[in-house]
Amino acid sequence: MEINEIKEIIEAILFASGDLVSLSKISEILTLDEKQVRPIMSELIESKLNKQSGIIIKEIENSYQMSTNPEYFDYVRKLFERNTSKTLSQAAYETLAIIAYNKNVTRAKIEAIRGVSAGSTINTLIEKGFVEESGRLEAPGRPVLYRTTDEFLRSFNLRSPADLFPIESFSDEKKEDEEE
Amino acid sequence: MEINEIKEIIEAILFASGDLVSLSKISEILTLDEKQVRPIMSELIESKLNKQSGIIIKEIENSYQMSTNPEYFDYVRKLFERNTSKTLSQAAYETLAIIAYNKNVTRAKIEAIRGVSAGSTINTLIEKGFVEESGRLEAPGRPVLYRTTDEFLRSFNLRSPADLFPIESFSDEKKEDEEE
Amino acid sequence: MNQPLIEEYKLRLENFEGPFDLLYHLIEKNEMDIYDIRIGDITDQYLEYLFDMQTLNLDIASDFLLMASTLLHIKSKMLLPVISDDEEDELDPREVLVRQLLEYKKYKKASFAIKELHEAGNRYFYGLPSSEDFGETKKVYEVSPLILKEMYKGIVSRNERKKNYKTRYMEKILRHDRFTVEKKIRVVIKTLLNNAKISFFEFFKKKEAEKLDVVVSFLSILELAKERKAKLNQNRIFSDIVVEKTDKLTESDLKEYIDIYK
Repeated sequence: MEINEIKEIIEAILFASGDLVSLSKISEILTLDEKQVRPIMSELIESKLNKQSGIIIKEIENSYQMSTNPEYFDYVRKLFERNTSKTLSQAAYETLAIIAYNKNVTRAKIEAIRGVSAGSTINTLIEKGFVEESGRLEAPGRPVLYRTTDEFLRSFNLRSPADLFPIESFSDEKKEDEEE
Repeated sequence: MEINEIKEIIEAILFASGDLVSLSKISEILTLDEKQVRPIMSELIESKLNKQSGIIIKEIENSYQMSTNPEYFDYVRKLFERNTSKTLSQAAYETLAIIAYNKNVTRAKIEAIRGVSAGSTINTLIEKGFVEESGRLEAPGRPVLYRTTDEFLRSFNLRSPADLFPIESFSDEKKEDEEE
Repeated sequence: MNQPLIEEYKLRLENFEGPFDLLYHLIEKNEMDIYDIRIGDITDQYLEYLFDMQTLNLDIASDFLLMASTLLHIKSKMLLPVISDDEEDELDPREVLVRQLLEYKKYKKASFAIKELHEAGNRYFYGLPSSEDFGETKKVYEVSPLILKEMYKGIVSRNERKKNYKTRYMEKILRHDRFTVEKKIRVVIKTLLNNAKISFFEFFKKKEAEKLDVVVSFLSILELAKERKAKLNQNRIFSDIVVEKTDKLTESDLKEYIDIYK
């Protein structure tokens, strides 16, 4: 198969799926090796960005999804006549920040940082698909652990959790004059 | 706005919609005249066909829809492996043909032509979205009239009902058989 | 106290995400150094706040009360004379609180950044799974216009031949129950059994679909979802609903609905 044909097939697959499609699934469909497909994906993503396109491809943790170019948001929005704001409450963003920066975190830890109970906020985030249970802590009471989801990455325009600004960049703490 | 930008916006709109979008809606979003937009749509459709693309644009009665390039169906199918849909039955094809070639036809007429009852076949076609009710005949009993849908056109790769193969040849045969 | 004032207080309270948030606000308002909080002033102002809430008969969240007791505890500790001579041993009673405040502030700032990411992310629109049929239908679709023509020719000539022997059809009086839920459920079940997944929009695309039809269909989908025989997915508000059958949906459901509603 020619590279161009492969690219077209990938486009067709991503378009038809309407969702994230993993690199392994794409490779399987093409009966190619992931190692061969990955650079083609990068080229495809790149070319969409370079030539300016109405549809772009996003990479999220080894999966790919088509989306509209955010540059045309104001036009596409008119199609749905929806308002811009699909935002969460401040409490939800704080909780989400704590979970995003502390993978596998218990509710107790979240509550200790925020100083308020977090149960209902966590539930909201789970309902939105941004947070999921990731297991239980091997400690008394075996509390549930939480982590962010791929849907979080997608909705927050991140390719991977590593794309987040380091948490230290938000720190107010004095470093030098802190020695006791 | 530059032509290229307009094309990109149209792509974004069609992609996000995932459905038929009318020329008038597209023009409204772009705040352009339909007369300006129509040739751009034609160019866009053309360019997708020429340069071979995974995604193409179809025109159906002054509306447009993105769809996968049928050339790649065999690949895309693998993505959806678990639902294989069936072809239509002979009875359904016959009924559909009658409705397609006789706009606004009653069940009685269909049954008269086919010589068997058509109720369940018509229902199947309605379920598949190929046929819809188009009103009632102003005659005793006010029987329901049926016609084919846009979905029918799309599924059968027709741009408009006029794209159906003409049936002049058929009238000859009719004459032969018709002497009673 | 009059209603608007109460509302105003409520608003002020709800603006704080918790005791740390309120404390931070007070520290900044008083232009204090976070490493050298004047615990007396802060405690007084904090309690004043809680008293205001109380006079307004507002529920004071237990989290706020807990912090009040912590502040009072620190304050009392700082009032006590230092007994130990060993300065190294002497811990600032405010230290834990300061660390908590700094930690909270860090995440509060991060939450603003996350909110910005969300706003950026909201500018992307995603398509739905394609409603095109990728089954074995490819051949059907490609040849079908021709098939249709041939079919039509075939039927008509066939029909003309046996016209004379055909009995007349009785016109049935069409009952007006086209849109009853039970009937629609059966249609939905049948479609789901054939397709596994259907798009709500696609299903009711028919231009002239009567409102009643759509409403009844929506009800029947909800009914199936309630019985966990179908899963509903909607990517965003007002967007298409993808209806997916679950393992619980079987051929026998078709019968069941016929029997129940007979």
